[in-house]
Amino acid sequence: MPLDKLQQWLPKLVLAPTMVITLVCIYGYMGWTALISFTNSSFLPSFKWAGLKQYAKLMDNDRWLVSSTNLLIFGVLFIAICLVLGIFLAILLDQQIRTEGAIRTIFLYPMAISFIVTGTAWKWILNPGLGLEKLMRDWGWSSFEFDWLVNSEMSIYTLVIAAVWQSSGFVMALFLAGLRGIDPAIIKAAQIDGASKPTIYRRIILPCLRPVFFSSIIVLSHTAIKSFDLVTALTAGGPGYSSDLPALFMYSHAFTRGQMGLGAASAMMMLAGVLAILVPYLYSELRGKHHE
Amino acid sequence: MANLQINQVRKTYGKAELETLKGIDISIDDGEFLILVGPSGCGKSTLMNMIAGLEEVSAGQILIDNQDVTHVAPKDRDIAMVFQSYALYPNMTVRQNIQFGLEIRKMPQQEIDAEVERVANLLQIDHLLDRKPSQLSGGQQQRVAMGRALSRRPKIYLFDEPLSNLDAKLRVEMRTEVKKLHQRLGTTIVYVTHDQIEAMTLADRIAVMKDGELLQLGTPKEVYETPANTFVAGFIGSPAMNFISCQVKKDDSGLYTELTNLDGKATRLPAPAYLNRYLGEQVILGLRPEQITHYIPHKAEDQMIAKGHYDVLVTEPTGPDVIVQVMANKQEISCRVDPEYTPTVGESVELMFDCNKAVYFDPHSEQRIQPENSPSQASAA
Amino acid sequence: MANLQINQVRKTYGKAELETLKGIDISIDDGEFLILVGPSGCGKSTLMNMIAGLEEVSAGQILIDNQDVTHVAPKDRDIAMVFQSYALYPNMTVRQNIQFGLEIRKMPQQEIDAEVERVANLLQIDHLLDRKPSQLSGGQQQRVAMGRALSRRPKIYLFDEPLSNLDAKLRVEMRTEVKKLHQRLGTTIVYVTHDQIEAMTLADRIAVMKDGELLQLGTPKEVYETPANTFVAGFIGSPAMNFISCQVKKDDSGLYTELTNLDGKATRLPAPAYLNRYLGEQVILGLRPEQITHYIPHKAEDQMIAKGHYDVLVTEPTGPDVIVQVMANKQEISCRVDPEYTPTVGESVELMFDCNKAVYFDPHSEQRIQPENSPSQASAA
Amino acid sequence: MNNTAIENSNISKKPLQPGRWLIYATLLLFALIYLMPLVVMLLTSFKTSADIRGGNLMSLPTEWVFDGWSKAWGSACTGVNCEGIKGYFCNSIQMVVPAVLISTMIGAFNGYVLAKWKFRGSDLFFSLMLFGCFIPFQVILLPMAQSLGYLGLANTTAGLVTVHVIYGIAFTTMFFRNYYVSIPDELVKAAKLDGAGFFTIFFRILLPISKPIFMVCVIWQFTAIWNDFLFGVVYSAGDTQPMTVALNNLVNTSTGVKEYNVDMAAAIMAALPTLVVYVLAGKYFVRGLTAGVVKG
Amino acid sequence: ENKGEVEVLHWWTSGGEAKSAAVLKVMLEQQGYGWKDFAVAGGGGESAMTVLKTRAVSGNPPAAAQIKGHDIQEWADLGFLTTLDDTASSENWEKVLPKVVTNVMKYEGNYVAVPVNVHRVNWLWANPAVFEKAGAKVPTTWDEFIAAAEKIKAAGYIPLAHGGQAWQDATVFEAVALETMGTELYLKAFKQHDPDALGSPEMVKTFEKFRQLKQYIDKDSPGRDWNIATNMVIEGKAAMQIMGDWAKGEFAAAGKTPGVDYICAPAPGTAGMFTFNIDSFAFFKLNDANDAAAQKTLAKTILSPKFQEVFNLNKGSIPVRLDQDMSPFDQCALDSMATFKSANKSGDLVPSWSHGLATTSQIQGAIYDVVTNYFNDDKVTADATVDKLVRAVKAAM
Ligand SMILES: Nc1ncnc2c1ncn2[C@@H]1O[C@H](COP(=O)(O)OP(=O)(O)OP(=O)(O)O)[C@@H](O)[C@H]1O
Ligand SMILES: Nc1ncnc2c1ncn2[C@@H]1O[C@H](COP(=O)(O)OP(=O)(O)OP(=O)(O)O)[C@@H](O)[C@H]1O
Ligand SMILES: [Mg+2]
Ligand SMILES: [Mg+2]
Repeated sequence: MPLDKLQQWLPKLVLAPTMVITLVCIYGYMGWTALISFTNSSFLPSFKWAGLKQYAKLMDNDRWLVSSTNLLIFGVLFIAICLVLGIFLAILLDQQIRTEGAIRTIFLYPMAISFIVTGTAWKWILNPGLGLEKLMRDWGWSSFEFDWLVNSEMSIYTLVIAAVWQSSGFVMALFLAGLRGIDPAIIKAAQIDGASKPTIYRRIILPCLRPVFFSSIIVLSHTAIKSFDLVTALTAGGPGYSSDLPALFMYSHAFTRGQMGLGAASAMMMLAGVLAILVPYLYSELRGKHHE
Repeated sequence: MANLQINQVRKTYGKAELETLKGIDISIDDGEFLILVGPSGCGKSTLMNMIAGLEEVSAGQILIDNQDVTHVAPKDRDIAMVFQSYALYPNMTVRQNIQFGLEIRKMPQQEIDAEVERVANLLQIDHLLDRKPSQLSGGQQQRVAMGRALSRRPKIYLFDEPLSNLDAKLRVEMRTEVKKLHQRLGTTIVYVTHDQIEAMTLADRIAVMKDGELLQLGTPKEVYETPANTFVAGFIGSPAMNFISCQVKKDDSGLYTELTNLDGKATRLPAPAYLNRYLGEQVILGLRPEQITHYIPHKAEDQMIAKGHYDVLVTEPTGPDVIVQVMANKQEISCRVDPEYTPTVGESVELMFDCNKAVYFDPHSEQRIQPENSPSQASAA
Repeated sequence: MANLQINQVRKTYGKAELETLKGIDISIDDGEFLILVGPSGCGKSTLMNMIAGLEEVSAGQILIDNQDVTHVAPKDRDIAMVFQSYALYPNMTVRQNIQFGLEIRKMPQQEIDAEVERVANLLQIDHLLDRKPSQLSGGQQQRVAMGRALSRRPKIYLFDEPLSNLDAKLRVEMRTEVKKLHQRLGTTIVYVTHDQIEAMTLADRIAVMKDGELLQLGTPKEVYETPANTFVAGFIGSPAMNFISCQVKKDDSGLYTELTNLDGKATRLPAPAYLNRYLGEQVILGLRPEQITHYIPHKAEDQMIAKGHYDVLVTEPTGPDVIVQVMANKQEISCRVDPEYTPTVGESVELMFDCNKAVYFDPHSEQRIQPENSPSQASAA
Repeated sequence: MNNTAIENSNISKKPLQPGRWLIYATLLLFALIYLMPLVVMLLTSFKTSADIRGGNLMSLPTEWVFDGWSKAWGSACTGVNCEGIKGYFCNSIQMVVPAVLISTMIGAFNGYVLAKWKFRGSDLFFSLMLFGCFIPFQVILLPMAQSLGYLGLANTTAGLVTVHVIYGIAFTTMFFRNYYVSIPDELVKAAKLDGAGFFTIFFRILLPISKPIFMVCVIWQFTAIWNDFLFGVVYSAGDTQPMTVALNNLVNTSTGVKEYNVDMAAAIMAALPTLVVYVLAGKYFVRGLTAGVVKG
Repeated sequence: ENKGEVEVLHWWTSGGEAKSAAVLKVMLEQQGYGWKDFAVAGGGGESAMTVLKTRAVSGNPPAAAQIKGHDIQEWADLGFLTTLDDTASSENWEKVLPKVVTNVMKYEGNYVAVPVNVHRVNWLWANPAVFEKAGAKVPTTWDEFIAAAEKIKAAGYIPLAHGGQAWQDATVFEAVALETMGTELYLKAFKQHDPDALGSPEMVKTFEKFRQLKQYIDKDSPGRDWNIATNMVIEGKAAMQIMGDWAKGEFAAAGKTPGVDYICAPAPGTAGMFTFNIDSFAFFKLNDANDAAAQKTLAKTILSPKFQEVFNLNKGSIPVRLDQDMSPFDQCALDSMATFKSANKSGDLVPSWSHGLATTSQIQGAIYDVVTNYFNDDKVTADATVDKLVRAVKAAM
């Protein structure tokens, strides 16, 4: 019966638009970018074939090297710290805190404010002459040193700080949710088995939160790779380009410096990186789930 | 090895309006096997959790080895428990699940391994040791939950419906294992079950609960043969006891009650002397199906036994026996007959009523009518 | 009202490596009540889902009323099903849950209301109609799930362990309701259960499955009295059938097997003639506990009955009966005796072996040894 | 909200243990750290320009003035017209509301299909989609602009909404899919037997129980879209620019004079809607996450 | 009304700039044309350029866009721009505008853009009070600058206020370069990109001097916005800042008067030289005739003396028209204008590469990277950097 056929096709039909969109607007455009990266498009896209020239340029452009190593440092630290902090706060908040609602909101609000401006605030706070350092010294701790923002060695870490500030709240929420989702009976059982609270968290609860780790890591790495507002607002890549990140590199070359080909090439490299690191993880996780 | 006292324990859950447990009083001797039965939602699991220290006690106290542990942390009570909802650690393999408690208690590894092996064999899950709980069927999970408890040697075992998800065969085997375990270790055990046979065969004493109250606490025999009231009588035993309301009459050969079949012919059921005070009044006669059987010659002369013909409404062969439904005093009554005598529906069969174990209830209080100056059975207030 | 044919149906789940169903062949007559039993994980629910059209059929076909529905959408098969995991719509009240199916099928509202009332009364949930599933106990939820199915008049009912979560009492009541329902509507029913009694009392025919294969399909009597093999024999009936391996011997009065108790005294168990071909060989004798009883005078003269003294190892009073474990041929054997004869452990009791219904199995194939030229019982390949 | 056993175990019951105090102290400390930037912004917004030039940003204003706020709201320049940012609120609303709703709805449908109507390759597609989240948006600016041009949606609110929807569904789909996966299949099966079709099942059975995850999606999308600058500036028309663009114009002057008090006031105002959403819906947020995202 | 409308993309979004733009809008509307404002601030027009590109690609560019220096050529080269020759001739721009300026505005001899103003980049802003306290005098040459800086430093003030952002580094570097290399070499290096010039010893010298400055800058400078730096001068924390004449806006906003509270002098050793930075509007091809008309009117209006006056008064820059009446302008502006004219004759009028007047954005960016990296990394030597510069510029060409 035709109506049946329809029922059979409905799911695919419903998913079809998204599929098309995904294919065109994500993979299509990726392809487009890939194409551009093989041309010597400068000011605007053009299709004069240039082979691997752009990639070659990219490879001996030491700003690119700096920014890609930065992304590595930034990404790893950012994700790690966010997870640790998020879990830590979540666990604390899970102890039947009276003012939970308020505190939770405080940890979450950074997500709500765009970096266009919090960037400025952070710039001040981290700036030795204006922010923390000055404050501490005004309060009499004269030996207090905190000049990462203006120190080419350390500037990248200030990005980590600000980024963690913005995202850890969300991770906290995720894990809080995870903790709430765990079957109380399991914990009871562990108590009966004589496990102490820390042991229960270490041996039972956290391992149970694997899916949460998965979601968090997806969201976080997604944030890390796309960090753009953050950099522009906080350090604009400086001092020098010591805190440059690929997203910024790509943007400024593709748009403000009229080196679209180079920009595209850098974008492709970024994607390649993501592919190399994330896909195996994605795969293993999604596979893993099917068994359960 | 420990005794356990539960004194006037009450529980009201945080948001709930009415009490879940309304003052439970049970004292369990060292090495005793107590079984909790009662309809779903009557508070069995709650009570178990409180014994284990997993739920706050709203009122009353709990003593283990005569020490008040009402406010002692679970891990310091040295209790092992099997949860109704298995509560296996999803992140650990079966093996890790079982040995977790032992590791915590710093047992040397080789002993742990030995122990795990032992328990795994006992429960027939040795081939599953390296699976995750999510890869197990309900029955298998339940056995792992058992294993987790059995691998320890606590003062008290708490089992909350530990066999409910096993198929009949496995169930019987596990039941025997538990029984052996108890005989070997002699550990005090509190055990919740919905299963009649389990209750009857395992328990030293059975506690029948209803709506958070303890209705009767006694040996299986007591509970089965001298139930405190109609609820207990009806709840224990399957098919359930027949309740026949009838009048107590008297003639020269003594007290009796009457069953009348559809064509009005009455069967005279001899009644015990202590029903005297109910002479002429209505009582509820409680007869279990197996006390109403096909004609068995060699019993015939017993003078507490009556005979009568009744028309068969329904027959239910259960395998070993056939449950026959007949009509008496306008009520359906089920009787248990031997398959080889299986009657056909509509046919009139001669039934034998064994009144030796008949019990009588007061129609108003629904309490069992007790022989005067007979030591009243241990039954809750 | 419909008949159902399942032809060589196979199932392999997407990622699973081995087959879950290995070619099932069942044909169910119009109005028949078929019960599926089998150990957990043997594929019962899977089969049910495939009948309902909820799982792809990997191979084979399913016919309803002789029409191939293998690829027909569930809703067009006109089937109602009760799920093992209730699957109540959490966002709807009990009432809405029950009437959902009817609304979808555009039944006029007042009919719907009437129907809901009827079902609610039937299942004793009329006081819960306006609650959400989350506010119900397991047992209540299960009854609602039943209600959802019963509110419709489908061609076929599928029940997947519909009573497993009820306490014994309620369970018996529900069982009778289901039976009545079936007698009244005469709808074809396929029913999964773990419960012996349910299986025996409800079924027109029982299908015993194991590891995705159909071991035997037959009436409860057949399955109980002439099981196809040791697995079926052991799986059906509780306590399980006793399997005693012994040798077939012969003397002038015919074939016999022997049971020897601990002090070496042998009991001679008369064996049927068709065992001739096993003369001198080992067979597995299958005797059900209720076929080994206390001494019953009026049966004594039956020449298929043997007597012997055995020492009691364990006694398990189950209420109506006492299960006694004795040692014979170095095996534990359970017997069922009347409580009033309850022996004490260690005592030697005289037991009566009723060999009328004894069955014998080939020790190698584990198949039951069938009387020559006796019409072989409908048992799966 | 189901509270873990740890909580109602005796251990943590007594509120006045030193341990408890430690917990509260730590939480408080972190709360303060997290609040710092907001405090700085607030303080600054109440200072006079002179006060700010004075320099110590952590210090309290010498005199509390609201010029910053009034100006940011009413009279600050964001281009040739100096009417503050108030006008841009409704621009943003007009864009956010449809974008959020549409992307959430689509996400719900996709999640429903991916979780309950799996077909060959649906899982693969899901993974592909997830990976899609990782392309840096700067990459797609131009091709997307071109496509919008073809569609005649270039620099219209509709176009902007479209873009936000397109790049939002990856996450909304993930949320809903994970949520629906955690709902037993029997539910759908039962509905099928009751004769319900694809949509009936969705609207009558699943949607009604999707409230928590719905919340998560809305919050997530709302935050993302409300705060988005890149798409906003590139795909909006001059007169329908969203909040963030106005804010940027206000803050990021290149060679003009900076008025930090105005900037900060504007920034806080711009963030208010999202802040409100968080304060109001924070509870549901965690609940929703519990229900959905977390059960991967 | 049926008369056309122009959509104008610009990044004048704050304070004085915005007001000036508003004036233009009003003037246009007085002539009955509509003004559709499309302001995108950020990073000296970076965001605006991004937007412009996407809009061009999507096929509806604005009527006019604030495009600077060399980008005008790029856009014209891609054929996006329309010609304004008729307006030019009717308004005879050839006469009123200096050649240097018109060159930037023309593509293959046709006007495609209109200049709005001229910024002088090589300014030195000084706070006399601080100089007094330190007993130093405002420097005119490099050596004087060093001497003064030492005094000021000794007196406990920050000699040079600076914001450590790439473009500010470049701005200062540019000033030093002009001083060290002189006009000719400057043009060779930064306009023709002659490798010899780029690699010349003077360039090395420039870098060395450039680094010398660092000791007169406080360590907190990196990332600082230029106007914070300016405020340091205003507040008397710092003595000097090298920055374009838009800095005047900050002083004005703080209510300071030129000559009294602050001094505007040419950057050390660049007296008489003039690095110009011209804001300009490029005009895109439109198909609607009415709008095209509006476009022309806009072009005309921008160069009208009235607008030139209002706008530049606000902006701190000077008018492009040589025939402009300068009476309303302040001293700094007058000086600026004077130098502009004289330099125009003497040929010391050089485009500011750091603001994109001299070269393509690629090369500009490349040089930015080299300069800012050198300035923030004390380990690299001047020579090494010069080599790097040569290579970088070559790679970017
Ligand atoms: N955490 C809780 N909060 C509120 N009420 C609860 C809670 N847990 C159980 N209850 C209520 O307490 C009563 C007893 O629950 P309990 O689980 O002890 O019953 P039970 O005897 O174990 O039933 P079953 O045999 O089905 O397990 C029930 O009515 C239940 O609704
Ligand atoms: N969706 C699935 N994917 C893979 N394997 C499955 C799936 N569902 C069931 N199985 C496997 O198929 C087998 C049969 O499952 P099924 O649920 O039919 O057993 P069952 O007989 O219903 O068991 P029970 O009596 O416990 O309900 C089991 O081994 C199970 O692991
Ligand atoms: Mg319970
Ligand atoms: Mg099943």
